[in-house]
Amino acid sequence: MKVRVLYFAAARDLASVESERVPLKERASVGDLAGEIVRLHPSLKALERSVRFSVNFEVAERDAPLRDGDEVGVLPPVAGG
Amino acid sequence: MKVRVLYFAAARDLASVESERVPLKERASVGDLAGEIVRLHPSLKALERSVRFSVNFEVAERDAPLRDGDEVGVLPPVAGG
Amino acid sequence: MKVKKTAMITRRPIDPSKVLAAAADDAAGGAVLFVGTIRKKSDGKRVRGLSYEVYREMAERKMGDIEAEARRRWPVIGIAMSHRYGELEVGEVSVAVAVSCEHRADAFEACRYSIDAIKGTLPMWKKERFADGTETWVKGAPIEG
Amino acid sequence: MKVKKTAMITRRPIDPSKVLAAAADDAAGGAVLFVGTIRKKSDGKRVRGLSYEVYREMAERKMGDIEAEARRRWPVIGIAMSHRYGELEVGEVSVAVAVSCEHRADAFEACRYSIDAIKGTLPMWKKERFADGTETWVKGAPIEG
Repeated sequence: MKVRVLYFAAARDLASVESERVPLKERASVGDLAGEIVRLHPSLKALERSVRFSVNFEVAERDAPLRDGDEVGVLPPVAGG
Repeated sequence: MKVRVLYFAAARDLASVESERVPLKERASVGDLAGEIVRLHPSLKALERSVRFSVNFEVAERDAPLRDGDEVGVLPPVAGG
Repeated sequence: MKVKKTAMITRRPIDPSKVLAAAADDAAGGAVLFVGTIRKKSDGKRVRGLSYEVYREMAERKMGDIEAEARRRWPVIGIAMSHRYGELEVGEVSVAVAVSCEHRADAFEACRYSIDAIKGTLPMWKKERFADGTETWVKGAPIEG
Repeated sequence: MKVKKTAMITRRPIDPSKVLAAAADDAAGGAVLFVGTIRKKSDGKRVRGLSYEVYREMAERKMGDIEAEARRRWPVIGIAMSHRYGELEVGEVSVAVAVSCEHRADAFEACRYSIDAIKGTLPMWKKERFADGTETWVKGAPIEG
């Protein structure tokens, strides 16, 4: 299966990509994707502990399952307002 | 001595006067004035317990002393905003 | 520097955005504005409008006291308030208070304090005029000293 | 009835008085507006401006969630919020939230809740551009789930 990954702010700067499709094994979790994107873009390691993920526009924990076609946001600490 | 008394809102309606000079004996207090205005305008008795007084633009208790020329406001319960 | 009149008792319509602008400052990260308007109903009766009466000189001094106390309690950068008197219709603004601070928690608290103090300590009275032609002084609370 | 768009992520300048108007209602006695502006200093360094980035589709949904939660917790009559993104200069408005309620205590609390939720749960990031030419992503907190 594949998920669509969007990188924001510092994560985008480090990955040098805005969005990409990432292939994953069946029944992969958010945590599995987290490992995979650091493998694809080693510089993301700097954000590994502070980043959170959204799955289809909702914040998801690392053990949340992913499905083919999901949209995953890679979200550094936020500072709106 | 004399003080200037200003009546507001329901107090003005009941006294049928906006302002007047009220003669008082020397060393009269706010409480003495309260008695005097009810004597002058008996209908003010209806507000006797809810009204408060200002002396020279500051809220004053009944035992506060008055001096010649003071400006006294007769203030029904307030409801601004 | 532009001089802004920051505390006003006025017979003219209040523009809340001007009150906000009077409190705004480049050094502030957040501003909180409270706007009070004439509601169309009171105790279930349809309101046509309100007449506000004020002891003007005392009210202006009280506004000065409120500003001073807000600045004493919170790190206020800008503060502005306007209260209208005279005849107001439903939907019109009767009072507006704006406070700006570096941090928003302070701005919320100082604005809340200020409008509470305006309601409790300003010598103002209002008479409701109902659609059925009757009118009555709004029952308030004894003015706070 | 005029249809008002009450939750917006926008690249255009925000007019706080329009946000306030979008939340206003004849049935409400009080409205509270929060306005966030770009400060001229951050940690003592002179700021020239900010670049805001947003995950727009998620942010719009989060705004909907915030409105729903505010309405669930307080008797909100009207609520409106706008957050800007793109390039902003010092003194410009980055965010505005307005809430109207019958009673002012509710309006203060619901507005405070909403701006806190905007800051904590909207996927937005800002990069400060300093007068000395440097720029840096503002250190934030992990987005709340």
